Parts: sequence; C-alpha cells; structure tokens
Amino acid sequence: MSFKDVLSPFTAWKHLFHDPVSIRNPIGRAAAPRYRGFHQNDIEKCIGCGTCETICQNGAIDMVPVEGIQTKQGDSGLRPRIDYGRCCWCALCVDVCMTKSLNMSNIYTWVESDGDAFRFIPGVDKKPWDDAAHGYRRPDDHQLTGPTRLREHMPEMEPEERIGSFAEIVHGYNVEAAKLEADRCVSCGLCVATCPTHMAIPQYIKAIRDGDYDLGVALLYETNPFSSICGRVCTRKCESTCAARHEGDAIAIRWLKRHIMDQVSDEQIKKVVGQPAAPTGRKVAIVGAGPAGLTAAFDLAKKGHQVVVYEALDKPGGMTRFGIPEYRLPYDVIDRDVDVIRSVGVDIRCNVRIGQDITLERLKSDFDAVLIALGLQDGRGTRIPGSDQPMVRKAVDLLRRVTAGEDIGTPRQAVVIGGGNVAMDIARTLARLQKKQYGEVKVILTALEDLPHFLADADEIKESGEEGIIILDSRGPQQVVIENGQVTGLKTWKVKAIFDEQGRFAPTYDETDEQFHPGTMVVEAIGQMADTSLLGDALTEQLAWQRGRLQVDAGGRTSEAWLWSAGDMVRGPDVVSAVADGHRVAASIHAAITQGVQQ
Amino acid sequence: MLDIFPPDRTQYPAKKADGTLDIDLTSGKYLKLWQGPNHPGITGNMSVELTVCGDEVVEGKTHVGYLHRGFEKLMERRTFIQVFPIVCRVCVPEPDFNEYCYAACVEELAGIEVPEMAKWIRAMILEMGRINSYMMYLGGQAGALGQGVIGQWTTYVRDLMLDRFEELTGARIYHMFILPGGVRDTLPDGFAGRMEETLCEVEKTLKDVYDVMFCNAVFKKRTVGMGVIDPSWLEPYGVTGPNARAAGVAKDVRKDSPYLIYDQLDFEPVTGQNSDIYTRADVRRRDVWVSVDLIRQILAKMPKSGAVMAPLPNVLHWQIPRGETYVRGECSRGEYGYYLVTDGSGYPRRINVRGPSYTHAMALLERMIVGCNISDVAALMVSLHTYPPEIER
Amino acid sequence: MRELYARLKALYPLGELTEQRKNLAFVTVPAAHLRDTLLHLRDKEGFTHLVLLTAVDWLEEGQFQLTYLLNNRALACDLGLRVLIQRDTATMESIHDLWPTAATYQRELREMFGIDFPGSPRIEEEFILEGWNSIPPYRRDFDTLKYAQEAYAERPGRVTHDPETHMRLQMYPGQHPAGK
Amino acid sequence: MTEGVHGIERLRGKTSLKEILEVATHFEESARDFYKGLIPKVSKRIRYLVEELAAEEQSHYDMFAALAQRTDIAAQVKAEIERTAADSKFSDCIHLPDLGDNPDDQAVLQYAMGREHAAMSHYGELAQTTPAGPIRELFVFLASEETKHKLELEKLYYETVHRGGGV
Amino acid sequence: MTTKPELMKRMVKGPDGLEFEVDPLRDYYCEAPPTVMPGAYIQIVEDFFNWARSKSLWILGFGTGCGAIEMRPLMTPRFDAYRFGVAWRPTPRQANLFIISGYLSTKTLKRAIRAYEQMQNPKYVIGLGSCTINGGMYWDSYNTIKKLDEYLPVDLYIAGCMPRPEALLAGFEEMKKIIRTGKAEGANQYAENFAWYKANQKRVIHDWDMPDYNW
Repeated sequence: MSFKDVLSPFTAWKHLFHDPVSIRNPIGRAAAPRYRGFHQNDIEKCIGCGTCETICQNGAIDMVPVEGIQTKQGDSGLRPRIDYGRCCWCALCVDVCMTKSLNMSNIYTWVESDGDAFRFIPGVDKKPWDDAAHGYRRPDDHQLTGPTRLREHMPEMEPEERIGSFAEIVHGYNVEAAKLEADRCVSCGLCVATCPTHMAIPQYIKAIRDGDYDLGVALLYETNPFSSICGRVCTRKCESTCAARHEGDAIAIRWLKRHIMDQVSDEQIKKVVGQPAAPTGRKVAIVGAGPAGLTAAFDLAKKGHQVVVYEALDKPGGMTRFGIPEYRLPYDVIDRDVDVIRSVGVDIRCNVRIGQDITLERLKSDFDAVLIALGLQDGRGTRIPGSDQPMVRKAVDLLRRVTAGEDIGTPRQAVVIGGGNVAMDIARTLARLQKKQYGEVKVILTALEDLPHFLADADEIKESGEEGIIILDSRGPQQVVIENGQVTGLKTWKVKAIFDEQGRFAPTYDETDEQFHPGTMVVEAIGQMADTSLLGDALTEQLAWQRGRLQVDAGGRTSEAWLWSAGDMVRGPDVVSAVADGHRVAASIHAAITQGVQQ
Repeated sequence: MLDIFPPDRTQYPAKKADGTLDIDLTSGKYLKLWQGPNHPGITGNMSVELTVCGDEVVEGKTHVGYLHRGFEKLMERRTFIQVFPIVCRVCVPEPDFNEYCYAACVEELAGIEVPEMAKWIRAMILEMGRINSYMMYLGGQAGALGQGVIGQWTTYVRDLMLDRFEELTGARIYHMFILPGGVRDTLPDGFAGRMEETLCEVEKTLKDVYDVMFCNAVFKKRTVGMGVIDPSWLEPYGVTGPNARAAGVAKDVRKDSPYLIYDQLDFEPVTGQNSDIYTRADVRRRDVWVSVDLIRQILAKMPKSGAVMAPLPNVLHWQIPRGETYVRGECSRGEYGYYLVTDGSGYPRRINVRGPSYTHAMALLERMIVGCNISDVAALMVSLHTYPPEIER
Repeated sequence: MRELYARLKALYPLGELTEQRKNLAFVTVPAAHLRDTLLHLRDKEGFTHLVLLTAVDWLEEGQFQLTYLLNNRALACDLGLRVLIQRDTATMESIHDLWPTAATYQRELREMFGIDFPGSPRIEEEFILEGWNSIPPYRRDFDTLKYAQEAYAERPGRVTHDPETHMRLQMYPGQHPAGK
Repeated sequence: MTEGVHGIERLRGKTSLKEILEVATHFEESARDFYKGLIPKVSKRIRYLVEELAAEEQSHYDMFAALAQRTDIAAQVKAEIERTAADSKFSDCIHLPDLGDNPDDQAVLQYAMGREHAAMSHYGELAQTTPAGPIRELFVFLASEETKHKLELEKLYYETVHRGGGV
Repeated sequence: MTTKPELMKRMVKGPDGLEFEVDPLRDYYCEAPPTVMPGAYIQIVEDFFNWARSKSLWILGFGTGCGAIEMRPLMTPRFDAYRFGVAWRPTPRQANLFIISGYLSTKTLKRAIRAYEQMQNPKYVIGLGSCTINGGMYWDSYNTIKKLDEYLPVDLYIAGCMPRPEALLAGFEEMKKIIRTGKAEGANQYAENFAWYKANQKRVIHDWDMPDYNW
C-alpha cells in the first residue's frame, strides 16, 4: 500500500470536465440497419406455405386465413400470424421464407397493457413499422433450405445419341441424386391441392429422404396406380405451384415419383399394393383401358368388385401407349403399371370393340354398372384449303400406327402444325424415323402461339430444338400447297397477336408476312376429340350433354343411372386428371352398387 | 489480512460422523442467513445459504435453480437448427460461446467445413463478448465493495461494444449470429473503423479503472490476500480460466488447444501468482487488454472477402449421423464446452452444457466461503465471476 | 491416443475406442472398473481435469450412459469414459472423493435423471428443482410439452391451419379425398 | 353460301336508316331460322353449339328490331360505332364447308364464322362506298356488330379445335 | 405441505441463556390478506397523488431473468433512466415497481410473489418480453410459467426478447401515463382477486411452505 493508492482514485474527478455521454433522447433511437425488430410481410408476395411456422422453434407462428386473400393454386390463402408472446427474434422464419416476403424491420418498441394484444398478422394488421426501410433481410448467400436452389441434374441421353433411336431419353435419378433433390423440398404441401388426384407429395418425398421406398410406393398407390407412367409423362401441375420455384427451380416432383417406382421391384410393389377385399358379387364393366378406366378398375377391384375392362385396341394403356412415343414412355413401363392393376383381379379384355363385338345394351344388362372412359382418340383437322389431301395427316393417327409398328411412309420433309405436346411428340417421332431412314432430320413445326404461350412443356420444346426440329412460332396455317396432286408444303401467315387482354384467343394476322414451308407431308397436331359413336343414336339422344361433353355429376354419373363416364372425354386430355377422375368415378360407382340404388 | 484477524476456530461446529457439520440451530450459536436471490450482493439470480457464527461464515451452501428452464430437455425436442436460437439464452452476459460451441459440435458431427472468413468473424465476436463480460465483472467486483463509479464506466463501454454487436449481428444481447455452418452475414461497411474507436474507448476506460479501482487503497485492503484459491484445489475443483490463471497456471484453451484461428494470433495467456481476489480481478483486467489486441489483430489479418456460410443441407429435415463429441472454448470465466450426442435422427439425443460457473459457484465457492466474513461474501462470490444460468441452464 | 488405449486395455476390460478427433476419444468402461480406470488416468496418465460428468438416456436400450470426460492439459487431449448402467436400477458408485466437484454433477444427475450415487454429499437435497412432482425431467420418457401444457396456463386463442388441408377444404369443398 | 348473306346486296338501294335496319333485321331472322332448322340435324352432342348460334342471331334480331323502333337511331348508332371491334381474320384461312346432313361442331363453327365474316365485309364495303352521313354510320355499326360476333366465334373455335380439350 | 427444518417451530436458547420459542411461519409472515386501497375522496387529490406517483418509479432490483441485463445500461450514464424519475432500490420495501424481467421459473416465481407482497402500495408490475406474455421460447419448458398475469397483476407488457433499454424507457413513459390516468390498479386487482391468484400460484408452486400472505 502506498501514498499513490490513496491519491489515485481521485483521478476520477477528471470526468467532471468531460462531456456527458448520455443519449439526449433515447426513446425510439434508431436501431442498426440490420437490427432484427418487428416483422413485416409482403402479403402479395407471400404464398402461405407455412415454412415459417414449421421452422419456428417457439411455436410463435400460426397460419390463419385472411380476409381478401383467396386460396388459389400455389397460394394457400393463409398468412402467418405472429405471437410476440413467443417470438425470440431469431429470424429463422425470415431465413427460410420461400418468397422473401417475410422480413424484419429495425423497429423495436411496442408496449401494451393488454397481454393479448401482442398477436398480429404482419402486412395485414397495420403497424407503425410496416414501411420501415431498414431491418433484417436475408443476405443473398444465407441459405438454409438446402445448399442449392437449382434442380438436381437429371441424367439423360445427348441429342445426337437419342435422335437415332426410340430408347428412353431420361435415365432417372439414382438414390443419391434423388435424396439431394428430395432434400430441397420444404414439405409445405401447396402442391397437393394442385395435383388433380391430390397425391401425398410431401410424404412420398420424405419417404425418399428416409430411404423408405416401400412406404413411398404405398403412398403413391393410395392415389395413383399409374405412378410409373405419371413419373415420366405427367403434366406436373404440382411443380408449377411448388414453393421452391419462387427462388429457383421447382422440386422435380415427377422425377422423384418415378424414382420411387424405379427403386422397387415388381413383386415388392404388388406386395405393398396388397390383395383386394373379399368379393362383393357386384360386377362392373369398363369400356376403355386408359388411365381413367384402369384407375377406376383398380379401385373397384380392390374393393372386391368383379371388374371387366374392354379395350378396342390390342394392348391396354390407352393414349399413354398409343399417343405417347416410346422415347418418352417405354412400353414396358406401361405394362408394369397395368400388371399391378391386373394383380388385384382386374380382367382386361383387349381387341373387343363395344358396339361391334358386344353391344352396350348387353353390358347394361350383364353388369351392375358400366363406365365408359373412351378418351380423345380422334385428331382435329385445320380444314384449311388443301387439308383434305391424303398426305395431310392427323398426329394421333400417326402415333397410333407407329406404336402398332406400322410403316407410315416417313416423308423426307415434314411440316407439323401445332404447339402442344402431341405436336412435339409427332415431330420428334418423325425426326427419329427420318434419321433412321434417311440419315437427316427435316421437320418444321409451326404453331399459332408464340413460344411463351406454347402448350407444350418447356423441356419438350428445348429437346425438340436439340434434335434438329425447326420450331416456328406465331405462324397461322393458311393453305396446304399442292402441286401436281402432291403436297409440297404449307403456307402460313405471321400471327401478330394471339390473345386479348383477358388472355383469350383473338388472333390478328400480318398477311404481308407469308411463308412457305416445304414438306411432302403435313401433320395436323391441334386438338383432339372423342368418338362417341358407340353410344348409338338412341342413347345419344337420351343422354344429357353439356357443351359437347356427356353431362355427368360430381361422381361421373351420366343422366342414365347405370352409366358413368370418366377421363379425357369429360375432363380434357391429361393423364393425371384422368386418374383423378377414375378415383372419383370408382367411388361413385362403389357407393351406388353397394347401396343397391342401381336401377 | 487473515494474519491480522485470525478466525476464531473455537466457535466452529464439530463434524458429524458422515463429515457434515453438526449445526444445531436451537443452540443459539448459529444463524442461518440467506443471501439472495433478491439481494444486491449476489451475482445474478442465485442464492447462498450461509450459516454464520457471529459475523463469520461457518458453512455456505449455494442454491441455484432460479433460472432453470430445462434447456437440455428443450434442445432434445428441437431440430438442429431450432436449437441454434435457444443456446445463446443459456448465458446472458456472454452468449456467443454457446452459439460457437454448439455450432462447432454440430459441424464436427455433420462433417461441415466452416469457411475461413466465418472463423475469423467468429473469433472476433467471441473476443468482443469477452470484453463485455469482463466489463460486467469489473463493475460488479467494484460494486461489491461499494465502488459504484466503476460500474458506471464499464457499463458505458460495454454498451458501446453492444452497438458494434448490433450493427454486426442485428441484435444487442442475444446475437444469434454464429450458426452451424458459419455466421449469418459479413461485416458491415466501415465496421473496422468504428470498432477501432470503440477499442480506444475501452482502453481509456481500462486506464481509468486501473487508477481508480486497482490503485485504490480501500480496494487493495479488502481484496489482497482475501479469498485465496490454493493451487492444489485447481484440479479437484475443476477450476479453469482466470480463476486458475490467477493461481499461476497458464490454463487457457485458446493456447492449450487452439480453436478457430487462435493459432494464427499472437498472444500470451495472462497469469497472476497470489490467487486472491485482487489477483483475479487484475488478471481479468489485463485479459481485456489481450482481447483488445486480439480484435485488432483479427481485423488486420482476416481475409477481405469470402463466403461466411458453408452450404448446409435443408435445415427443415437435417439429420446427423450417430456420434458424440465435446467442443470447448475459453470464455471469460474459463472452459466453456458443449457435449453433443446424436443418434442419427433430426434431433440431438443429448446436449450437455459445461459452464465454468458450474464448478466455481458450487463446490469451490462452498469451500472458499467458510471462514469468510459476511461483508466479504459478495466480493468473494463476484471474484469467482460466476453466471448462474450456466449452472442450472 | 492409440498407445494410451493399448496401455489401458492391458489393465482393464475396455470396449472399442471411438476416435472422434485426433485429441478426443471415447471408450466404454464396465461400471465395476470405472474407479480404477479413473484413478489410473488421473494419477498415472495425467488426466487430472474432470471436464464433465453427465448422462445420456438410451431409453430404447434400457440403459443410461454416464460420460466421464477427462482432460490431459499437457497433451491437450480428452478421453471420455462411457459407463453403461441399467436404466431401471440406475445406481452408480460416487467419485466425489476423487474430484470434490463431481458431487455437484452427481446431485444434478440424481435430480434430473434419477441416477443414484450412494454416499455422495447432499445427494438427497433438491438441487435445481423445487417441489418436483413428476418423473425426473431429463429422462427421455418425460414429455416436457405435455407437462407444461397441463401445469401452466397459456394465453388462449391460438389456432393454426395446415396449408395443405386448408387448400383442399377451400378449393374442393365437400369433395372426399380421391382414392382414400 | 346461302341467300341470307348475298341478300345484303339488296341494301345498296336503301336510303333510309329505318329501311336499312329492317332489311338487316330480316337477315338476322333468316340466319336464326337457318340455325333453328339445323338443330335437329346435328348430333345431340353438339346441339348446344347450334342452339347458341341461333340464340345469338336472335339477340341481334332483337337489338336491330328495337333500334328500328327508336326515333333517335342516328345518335344511337353514332354512340355504338365509337367502340368498333377489330377484325382478326382467323376465319379467312378456313374455307367454308358444305353443311351436309349431320355436320360436326367444327363444320358448324366454320360455317358460322364464314357467315359472320361475309356479313362483316359486306357491311364494311357498303360503308366505304356510302358517302359520310347517318347511313354510312349505320353500315359501320352493322359491320362492327358482325365483327364482334365473329370474334366470339373465333375464340370458341380456338378453344374447341386447337386447345386440345375437344369434344 | 412439507416444512423445511429452519421453518419449524422450535425452542431456541439465546446467548444470554434464556430460552424462547420461535415459530418462523407465524413470526416472520403476516397472515392478513391485502386489502383494496381506495382512492382519495376528492378526485383532484387523487389526481395529484397519481401525478406524484408517476414521477417516482422505484424499481425493485431483482433480476428474475435475462431481461435484467438490459437494466444495467439504464442505471448507467448512457441511457440514464434516473433523469426520467426512475430509480432502482435494493429491497422490496422501498420499491413500487416490480419488473419481471423475462421468464419465471417456478422457483423464482415463489420468490417473486414474496417480493411483490413485501412491496408497499401503490405498486406496479411490468412484464418484460415474450416469456411473460405467453411463455416465449420456453413455451414447452416444464419449469417456467407461461402467462404472468395468472399469478401477479401486470400493468404493462413490453415486447421483445429481450426488450432494448430504449423500449424499456418507452415502457416507463407508458407506465407513467397509466399511473397518471389512475388506471394502474394492479395492486387492488390483486387484493380483490386474492383467492384466485393464490389458487393459481399454488397450482404451480408445489412446496408451498409459507402462509398465504406475507409482507
């Protein structure tokens, strides 16, 4: 101890001469720009996926319906409500927000006598911090929902390789790639409502993550006995509503479904699917072995009913077999799905044409219920001048004949009219045939729509281009040019605009921009329609119709109590919608025939 | 001091056969005195049950549990990312070590390599937190002996450091910035300059603290020779950190088994010899200087750019293979560690938080408090620099 | 670490060594040999610092794993001794005489896991909890959320909606789920 | 081509607004009757289409008839033509089929489009050859009415034939 | 009800050799329940009282949870709450504002109740942060209460985890407003619904080894 120790503390007095450090008005002092304060939500951007709710370890977030926000495809209509009696301002909800709609302002003062008041829906309940410019925003490279926003690469054949054959282009994911892709899914379930048959998408993706493929198959078969097929050619509306697409690629839901089916052996699938219920003694006839008919058959057979499916062509599968080329959907895949359906006791009788071999009347009397699921097997024609020439063909006819192994007289040069998937299918089929026969591809595809409005998948368009098909968009077919009785090509006009403000078709042409596309065959691949002639005139007259389609109730029952109708012929062309319809109709038939209300 | 006023051992209670003291409250010789939890002379929300004879403590029992939230249980029912926001709550004054140790455990078991930049930022945050913690301590230590002004100064500079924390991490106290995989964000523009200003303030305050607190006859009188931790107690009582370093043992995890980027920094652990309250305070004061220097080194040596987050799997369903590990760091109180056991699921099987206060405030304090004067209990307790929440979690 | 393991293995019936990192390993020790192993490590091998003592509940296997983590400062390495004990009896020898600080850990384990350490000081006393009336809370079969909801009042009025279900109810009212 | 369309030539001589409207009304009437006659001939499946066409002509008929009754025709017509519909000429590329027995929906639509197109161009032509004045405005109005109708038909045609989801 | 040894009735021999009986539960605690404190008869006097009360918020320096750490800056020069008429007191007997600074474990709840009851009227309670409002991040903890106003009358809540000193100051200003307008009736509410509060408290505090009321 020294004298210094006594004096030294008095140095504190020097602070008498310093400026005070107090903040003059601390209340409401601006926080740092990054400060994590109260939440903001852009409710227009928000899709109500609930990922914020899932991540919140405090259970602070509820998803609640909000007035003025409609549930629609890709938007649940729910918005997060935050309980500041739970929140810890960790901002994990901001970090995982799929649309970057949820943010935090740097405002932090909220006092209230009422403890119940601390619950609010950011963006809906007006708060003073709604417009705060600063606050926590997720840094761009700060990413918690998977290392990448991009879809796992799908291995497939190179264009040079695939153009020469009809082998399947897409190889499918291996287990590792599938796990990585499945890992990107946030399990929000927005896709489920969009899927026509409401497949348990998040659940089966989870099964992939867990490596539990038997569970995956069981989940798939709950809603879709055409999973191998849909895993390849589904129109995958689900992917268009995937939450992941807001900041990257949608999850490859279709490929993951295919992956599950690829991983499990046929025997195992049959084991998982299980055996039908005890026989009920009821009989159902189904006309048409396409997705709708066979799905209904599968459901009804599983419930123990005796089901006979009549198919006019020589193999089951309908448009999936005869409309979709082999390189997209190999025939053995169809056989595989059909085989499982057969395994639950469905009796499929091919080469039986109703109306010719057996009458519909006969089915009516022999069975408790009859379902017609005919599909849309006839192609529409443009009926432009010259379109009645024999070398002007319909795409669906050509595809059917190619499947049947017939020679279609492959032209050296072909022009395809249409911008949908069928047009792509026939163009690419012709390209392959040309490559095989002549060594070079000369196919021109013209479509009314401009590229962004093509009905075909983006993948299809891209791959067609890679395979050497020339795609000309916004071309209105005007005339098939005929010289010396032979088709020499197609004349088109430029389409200036095709849709009006409401997005409805209203084309305008530029006649000065006329083009001639040479080709010895013109293929029309526009719309399709059903051939309902098997109903006969009397029954056609008897049935109620609705804008050209059979009028059916929610369960697919027509105005005739014994007759149901399903699939493309009532819903429009789409495999998975047909499957969904098959389920609905099967449920309706089951209810009708087990309650004995059959007339 | 002990030499001048030797304790009167004759008044001490006898030991019973099982080793406990035979304290008969009906004898009138002893008084039970509770210090805490609501008491100005207590560190945080804990309490010491004192049995006094006269004004001399013959037995002391630490009581904790006032801040128990069952963290280790709560962590078991949260996913790996969901644990991240709650770990910092284990220790209020220096939360970053929880974040670091937890993140390091997870990264080790999940096999994640943290980007270089993130390591430097982490180290800087840990040193900033250490300064804050010591500032709290210096204020508390002086306050326990009635010197309110020190706390006024140190809390002020701590607050300046909190401003730095705020602009860097987006929060003042619970930063939630170090998460498995890296850190949330890079340094804001002009951060180094503002940090330097703050460090200058810290240095200025440290000089004042030295003059007013450490060169203070009263402080010296009351702390020199008081509350000695015998070097032989270090191992049995698991004493770490400044408490051990004040006893002459250069125990410092940063040096013993360097983590993050401490092997690239130039520093020496601060040690003292006398192991009394004064030495412990002095070791901590000098440790602040080390931290100030370390932050300057870090800002000078750290990469100018680079990723701050390693790619993580989707945290919503992040599973970690079965395993167990222990990660430690040197916090302001000593060895801070997380013991993580995983079972292959998406949730931790078990997390155990090993805070230095656990040993310091329990067994060690109970031993040291015996023979102490009631008026010195607060100073002694503070000198061990214990934070109750990390004891009971 | 390997040499140390070899030396120990020669003396005690140890389980396999799990090398977590170059300076951290775990090894299983039979309960009966724990004390000797600890003494050997402390006095002969320089593992003088008891870092922590804690337990892991392997409910499915009916076992508690006690982890004694020791540190050798000179070598900067850690060795974790795992002791597996029966969950239903849950008793273990106390080591408070080797490290006085172990008494605190043992008190906590007794309270939080229900593992008894006969002879450990104040083992019977409440440590962290006060008036606890359920099974020890750190046991896996204790459901903290359920307990909390039963014991404590919450602010009412919280209700949430699952986006998937909500969408289906909104977009397909009255429709029974396909195929189910 | 039926007489209904070419009969518009008869308008060339008409000079009073009322007269012209009466003739136009008569044309709509004949078209309506034509579609009504077609109804039993087509399959019940597509009968809705012909029924709609008949109803559409009926509504035109009603409108023109109502117009003819008014005294302020000129002003009324002027107000209408300010919203002239644009011609989009989709029907130009389709040659009119011969509507035999049991025509299909595509044929009916094509016929209807062709009819509306012919009417539209005739009215347009008349408007161009008529000097400016109320009569010209009436022709412009009639042309624009037919154009609007044609436009609706074209949308329907696209959705039925091109947009896959056919009948 | 289990009674700890030091709370049991016993005979004690003083240093002077005299023996006397000690019954801690009776001697240390008051059994009379709190009563409602009526306002002044004349409104203007009551207004004056309220004005005066609002000018001196004396806070009990009992840091029950995390939030206490943000009170240190308030007591020190940077934020300096003293200039707003806010001061900290070490003992309940001198304080009129109790800040529950975050989560309350049941063990602390017991002490907090006792501290609250020892405070003199008029007295106010501020709940700090999420934990006091609806459990906060410890919503599923077995050891913390979730809703403070079940156990103590709360006059004001401040949102945050934890609230910043600036938010606390804003809370004090709001508290003053509430007091000035005569709406800070927490203590009277506690007295009026004493049985309800006690029942709630006893439901979660399992070793209730004290009489119902003490001050």
